[in-house]
Amino acid sequence: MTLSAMLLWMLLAPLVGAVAIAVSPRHLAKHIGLASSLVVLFLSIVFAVQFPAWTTGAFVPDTNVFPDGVVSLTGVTFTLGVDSVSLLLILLTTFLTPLALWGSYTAIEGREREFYGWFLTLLSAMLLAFMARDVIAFYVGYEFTIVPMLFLIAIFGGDDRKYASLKFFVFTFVGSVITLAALVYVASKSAEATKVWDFSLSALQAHAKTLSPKEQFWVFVALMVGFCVKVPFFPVHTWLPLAHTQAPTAGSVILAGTLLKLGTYGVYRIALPMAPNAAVETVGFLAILCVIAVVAISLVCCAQTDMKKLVAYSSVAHMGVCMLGMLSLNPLGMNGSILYMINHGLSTGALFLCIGFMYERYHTKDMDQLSGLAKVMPIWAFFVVFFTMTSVGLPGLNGFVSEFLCLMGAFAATTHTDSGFPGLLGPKWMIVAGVGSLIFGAVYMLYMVGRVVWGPLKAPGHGDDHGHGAVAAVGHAGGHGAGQGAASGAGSSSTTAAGPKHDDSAAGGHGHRLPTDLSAREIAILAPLAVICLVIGIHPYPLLDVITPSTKATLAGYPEAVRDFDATRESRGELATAPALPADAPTTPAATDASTALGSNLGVIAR
Amino acid sequence: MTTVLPSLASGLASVALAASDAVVSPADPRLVQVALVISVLLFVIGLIGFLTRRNMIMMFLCTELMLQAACIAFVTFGRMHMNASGQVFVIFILTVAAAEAALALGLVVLLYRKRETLSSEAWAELKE
Amino acid sequence: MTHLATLFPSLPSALAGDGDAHGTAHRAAEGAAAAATWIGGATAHPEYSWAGWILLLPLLSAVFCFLCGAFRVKNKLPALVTIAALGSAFGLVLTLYLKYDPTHASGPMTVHLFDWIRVVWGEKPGQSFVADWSLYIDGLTLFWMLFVTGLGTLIAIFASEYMESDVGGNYCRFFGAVGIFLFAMGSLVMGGNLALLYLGWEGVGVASYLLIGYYYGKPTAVAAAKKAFVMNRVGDLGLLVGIYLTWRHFGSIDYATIFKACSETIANGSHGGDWTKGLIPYFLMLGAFGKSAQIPLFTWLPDAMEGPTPVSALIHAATMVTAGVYLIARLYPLFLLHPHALHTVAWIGGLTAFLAATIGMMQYDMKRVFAYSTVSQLGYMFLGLGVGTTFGACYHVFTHAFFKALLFLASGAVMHGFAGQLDIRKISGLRNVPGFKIVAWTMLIGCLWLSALPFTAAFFSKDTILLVAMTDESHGNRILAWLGLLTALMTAYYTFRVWFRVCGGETAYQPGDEAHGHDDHGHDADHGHGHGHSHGHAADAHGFHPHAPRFAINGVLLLLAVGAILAGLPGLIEFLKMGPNWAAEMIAASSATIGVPNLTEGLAGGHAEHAHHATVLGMDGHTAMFLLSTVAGFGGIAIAAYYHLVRRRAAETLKQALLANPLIGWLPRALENKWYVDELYDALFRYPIVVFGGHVLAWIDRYILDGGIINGIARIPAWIGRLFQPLYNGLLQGYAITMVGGIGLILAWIVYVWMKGGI
Amino acid sequence: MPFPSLTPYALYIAGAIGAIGLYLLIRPGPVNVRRAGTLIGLAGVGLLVSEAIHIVDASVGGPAGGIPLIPCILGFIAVAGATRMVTHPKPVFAALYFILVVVSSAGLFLSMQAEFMAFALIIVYAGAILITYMFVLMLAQQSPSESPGDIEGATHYDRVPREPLAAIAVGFLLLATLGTTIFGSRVAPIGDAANAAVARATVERWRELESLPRRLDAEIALVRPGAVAAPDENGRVLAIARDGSASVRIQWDDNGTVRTDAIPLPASAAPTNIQTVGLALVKQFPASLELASVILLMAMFGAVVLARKQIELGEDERREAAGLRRLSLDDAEPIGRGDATASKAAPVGGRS
Repeated sequence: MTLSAMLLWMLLAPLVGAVAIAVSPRHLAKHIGLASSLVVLFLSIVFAVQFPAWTTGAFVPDTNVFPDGVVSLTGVTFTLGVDSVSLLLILLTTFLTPLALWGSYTAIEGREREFYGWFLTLLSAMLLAFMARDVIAFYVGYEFTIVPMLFLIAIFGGDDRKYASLKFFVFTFVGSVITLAALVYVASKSAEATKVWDFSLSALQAHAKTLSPKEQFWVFVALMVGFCVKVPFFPVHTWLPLAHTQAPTAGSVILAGTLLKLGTYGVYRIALPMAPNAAVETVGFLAILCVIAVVAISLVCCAQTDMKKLVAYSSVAHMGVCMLGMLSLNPLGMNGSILYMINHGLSTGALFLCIGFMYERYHTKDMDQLSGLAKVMPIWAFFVVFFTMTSVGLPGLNGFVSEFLCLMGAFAATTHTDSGFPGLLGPKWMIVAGVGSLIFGAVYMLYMVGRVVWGPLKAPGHGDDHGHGAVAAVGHAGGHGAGQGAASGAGSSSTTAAGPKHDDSAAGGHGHRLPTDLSAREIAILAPLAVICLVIGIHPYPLLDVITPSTKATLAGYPEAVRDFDATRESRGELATAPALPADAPTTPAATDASTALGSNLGVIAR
Repeated sequence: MTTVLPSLASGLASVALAASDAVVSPADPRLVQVALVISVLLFVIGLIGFLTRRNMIMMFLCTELMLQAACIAFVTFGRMHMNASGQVFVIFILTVAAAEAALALGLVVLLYRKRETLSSEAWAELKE
Repeated sequence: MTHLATLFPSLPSALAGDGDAHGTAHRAAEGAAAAATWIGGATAHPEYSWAGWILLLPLLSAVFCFLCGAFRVKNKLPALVTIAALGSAFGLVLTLYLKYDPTHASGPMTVHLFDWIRVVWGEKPGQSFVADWSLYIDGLTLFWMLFVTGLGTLIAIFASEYMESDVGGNYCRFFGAVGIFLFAMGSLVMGGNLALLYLGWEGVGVASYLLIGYYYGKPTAVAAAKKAFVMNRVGDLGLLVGIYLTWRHFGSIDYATIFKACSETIANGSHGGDWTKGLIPYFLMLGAFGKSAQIPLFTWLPDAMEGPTPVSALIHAATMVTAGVYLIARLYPLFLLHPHALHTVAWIGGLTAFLAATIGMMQYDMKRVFAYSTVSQLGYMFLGLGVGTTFGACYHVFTHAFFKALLFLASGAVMHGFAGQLDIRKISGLRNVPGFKIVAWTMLIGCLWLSALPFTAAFFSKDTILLVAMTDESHGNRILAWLGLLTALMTAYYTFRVWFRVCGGETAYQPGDEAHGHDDHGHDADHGHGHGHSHGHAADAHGFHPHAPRFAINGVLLLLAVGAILAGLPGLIEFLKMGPNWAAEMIAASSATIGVPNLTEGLAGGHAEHAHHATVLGMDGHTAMFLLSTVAGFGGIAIAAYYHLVRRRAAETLKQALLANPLIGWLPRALENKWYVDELYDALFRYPIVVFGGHVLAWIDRYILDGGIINGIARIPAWIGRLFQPLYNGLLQGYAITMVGGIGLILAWIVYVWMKGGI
Repeated sequence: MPFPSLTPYALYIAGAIGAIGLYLLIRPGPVNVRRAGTLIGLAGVGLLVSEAIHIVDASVGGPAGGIPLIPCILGFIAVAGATRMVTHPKPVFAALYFILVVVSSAGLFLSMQAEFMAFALIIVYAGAILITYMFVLMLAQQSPSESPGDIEGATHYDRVPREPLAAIAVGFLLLATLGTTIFGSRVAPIGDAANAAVARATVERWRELESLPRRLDAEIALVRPGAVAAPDENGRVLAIARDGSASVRIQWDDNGTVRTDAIPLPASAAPTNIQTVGLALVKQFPASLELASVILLMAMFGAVVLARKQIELGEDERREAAGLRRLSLDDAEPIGRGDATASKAAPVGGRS
């Protein structure tokens, strides 16, 4: 199988699976879903093994998978190609999806065919977005992720699911339509110049450089609007907590794990290389938003009582750090940012899985109703604390490496260093304020852990155990009759208070009975995530090694753009302490185009 | 080229002569513009009448007025471009107006039978 | 280099770059050469890669312990494995020490294990960021690792018995966390770059978090754990920024590169870079203050006593909290980058020592007293670092580790025996309780050592610090020295207050109300190893039998007592002029001496060469300090003996009298309430920012940002629709009006554009 | 040329004044108010006319006062009739005013040389459609009082207009827009366009003569008796000169000698208006013509269906339509029997 065919099959396999689910009996749906996602995982691993361009930064295979003329839209081709960063994100997607599906085995009861079918469709759409080298193909994948997610939230969500799904849809849709407008604009300008419609990303990026500064600025802004909604960026983040809170567990996992990464990936792959000159003008302003996001949202997290909402808000703050790294526009921050995407997907996805497993047992995510679960669910507690630590950025685990690099990059982007990538992000105090979020990050995550994992035992169906013996076991409080919720708690006889009770006497009820602590299936879902987190944390070099060529390519236009920018500002006397420009810098300041004024002003404000 | 403007009387008289008067005279721009203004005024008045009258028959009558205005505009433009299409359209408008009158008035009668009133406010079922 | 001269007036002009122009140049070169001899000689030693096992063994044991927890191992296997792993690690460190030549020639060794973080994007110096798993081994490393792994092993042995009531699930958790701690501490001390140090720094923080919150059933424990982690994070933030600035100015975060650059800087007498370079020490300092519980970040440490006592001994007394001292000692050259950095350290240290001692005098909880004494002793160490005697500071760390671990473990033994009783008012005459003799007498050794009586270990270490401070006339260091002496008096007082109360006097005791801090509820009945003691609510004085410690606890206490005594040996040897101080040799062979004149010259003379020539109160410095310390120590003990042994009532009377006095009544109250620092922080930071700010921001986010702006924008179409709602009354004409109006507007717009020439 | 700089907004002001007048007229009120409205409306129309004359003259470039008087008078009658029509409370009178509008429109058509349309309008509208309206009014209108001119005699829904303000605002907006397009034309002045159109139309009209072979032959015979209008190798080709006159190539057969010659045709040879319209109808719009007839046919069917009297069905008929048997006296029996009847339809076992 050629690489190209492999990519195509990775797209088709989930769709085939979805069709199979649609025509097969209901009880088979989950198995078919898991099997097809595993097939995709297998394909992606084989692809990764055969992938020849790990260290070159090239796109492979970068060919139109259909012969010319099969896709007859003008200028649109179905070109698939991945470089190392795309491939890493594809691997993340294909890795998380089976876990999320397997994790839904007991959580989804009723309408399984729809759930697993839509989920596979979602997988295919995400993969398409990561693989596409044609902006229209990218946009189709990018946009089509909304539809399955909408159904997943609207059908399988919580109490407020309708509102949440509507909000999710409107936000992301409006944002990406603006993005599409920018892409089509660039394509049309390119077609004007070359008389040929060409939507391939490389052609558009090449052409975007010839646009006027004003056009570049607005193209960049429009691109960023769509991607930032997806990231989500500070003022437009409010759909995320709602969507996360209402989405089913697997939906949250994929939403946090991969869907948000579509936004950062878009910034990385499309927006930044498209308009370097506009980017350097605006990053100062965007960085302020990042810092506000990080600090303010971290504080907002401290005031949450819903576990999922807290983790969702923490996602906003974390993605703020990720974007800060990316906007630092130097290899340090950019590498960290890419790694952050992967790490955030792993750790936050895992946290959502943990919360979901707990929710299946207690049917609440309210931290006021839960406390001290470590006593009855020690293994669960271990995983929660572990993934909390990855999320907090404990060195030695994966979160640290990326966060560290992002912050280092952001710092480095505050001053003109001899690193070759002069800084743009604005004053240092601002970034330090952003780093202050490390503290708040610890505060809110530990607040959650302290409330839920530690403390005296309290959970629905338990009652407070003050003055009583420990209540040892929790049945599945799913309303399946009397036996299910039975807490067989003669605690005084229990040593560990945590024996998994396969309470066979609790007959009746047809649902899944869950042990008190995590079942083998659930451990098997979380353990690979934990192992990968640990491995990335201790030995991230292979990843950084393959990310670097790609970031180099993305940043290729930047040193020059920054030099232009500095020259412009210097000529206007805005640069108080003129940096020593490299010798090869243009001696004549770049022509000051009046249309850059807005962007420059943003930049000046940022300073 | 000057135009011999027919007076109202001689205009009527000249109808018989029109066939023999084969000299094609271009439209006087003043005439065109005056006719257009009249057409617009009639249309707007008809529109206002349609919007303000509550009697369904009156509403249809006002529609006819608007059609009338359109007819004038068509003929005027046809005259301006020396084109027969304008008048052909008026023929079609007459057709449609006749059909409309037949059908719509039938409907009005039907509606009147249901509510025993011609007021359009008796029919507010479009409201959500 | 001007500031170096102001920093150390007694600094030989060899290092004061711009002294008189003549004669200094070659001396500067000499000094630089002396420094560079071994600094430049940092050599790669791949053959020592087995040293990586020192880090790996505890980590493996931790993983093993957690697996034991997962498989519900119900015996002491985790403890045995941990002890074995830590013991092996100690053995490896010892081997390394024996192979390491502490003389200058050998120099530091670097061992590259494998790549960690590595981003390279250019050839020039600033264009890479490399942090690998590499080790940096010099005297300081070995000095630290010796007592870290050694004490770790001993305390693991102690804990294997102490924690036996938890055999089952939590036992595994405890030893797993201890394994993590030792791994992290190893990375912190042995790591070859700042990132690895940061890894260890946060790693010990997490281990500390897990262990303080070990009894997670107690809300106070959970809160204390969180507090510790968050306050440490504040320090970590400083450390992180410091690391960045270091990378920024030196192009690397490898110790070897940094020190090379530093010694060149010192030799050249100039350092380039902008003002941010001067900030490096301050940011690093913040990290050190957080981890070592100095002002302003000291309040977490007393709360951390919620953890099991072995943890208090290991982490919160002997090893982890000294990481700050290690940081400053290790990065000493960086602290010379700003003229006032070290003075700040000195003042913070001196004030912390004093402040903590004052609080310690008024506490009734035995462990809290020792916790404040830890803070106080750490203050001494920072004072030592600040006045330029890294040797004194490090040596004090070393000696302190032993006697403070001893004290904590002794009080742990008391807790263990008396059902969690820690209140010094409720236990008395321990020395006469059967089975507690060893505890009482080893505790006395600890108390004596803590009071720094002559010829104890702390005497040598602490007096080194005070002597240097006393003989240094700059920047009020002498004031700090006198403050230190006063602190020493108070230290002796509160130390012996505890001992006289607990071990002296009539035998009387009440049991505590806890199963020594165990999960408050639920587990009472199944300790299952037949100690016969009855924890829990039912337990009361009536029929209560303290259960005496057994072999592991007693053995470890004895070993620690011996260790504490032996820790004074190097000082004694030096004091008796029998040879060089072993500790000083170790410290001298490390980066802690770069830029420090006191140790680079005349190593045989030990510390503080110039102190030999200085005089205190008209006497020779050593003699004077000897006398002063003796007076302070014995004075404190005498006061304690009067109030807490001979006439216990008098203490209460005095307290009441003080409280009744309107003029100074506030003082004891403030002391008892720890100067209200916690309350101050709560009022300044926690409530306004985290609690209040969080809720306000959440409110803004929910109701203004989302509800107002975002949903408001989303509602605009609906509002517009509602504006025209009267037109949609179901009447045909209503719709017609809007239709025609719309057409009219569109037409008007088109015509407008057309008229403007747009089309 | 958009507007004369003197009165850029005079058109709109005139429209606004007219709108105010119409508003006063349209809302129910005392007679005085309506008179005032009439006056204001007249003032508006006057201003409009004067401005229009001014503007038209300016755009044509001709002398002032060259206004076509008769179309203006006809237009005024039409507008006044329309105004009265929409404001008159009695539909019958309104319909009569509409006839006035139709007649004056027909006059306008005549003045634009659209004779056929003028008469067709009167015949179809005034003759047919309006009569239909009258019939319907007689069928449906309740007329409480028949005293002429008494608006109080009209029904409520005829007296009180609905939302006159909004309607007039919308109407004014439309008027202003359309007026702007008419008078504010930036394209070539209508005069020039008309001249060009006339030139084109003349050519077209002469060409149409070719599609009327018999008439052409008659004209040729008239001009040159004895000539045979037979097509030559190039066909019979009309040649049209610049001055609008036309000539045709014919074969000249004199004494057996055949020669061709181009002879000029008289101006009257061109097709008349009626011919042109008819020709266009069958040549250009044959399909539309067919559709129009279909529409008329369908309208006829529709009218028949709609106007058919809906007979109230009795219960028996309804049951019959639903396929049920007629009710008989047996059904009016006690409940027990009723149950038995019902149980026939019910599934077996319903009673056991």
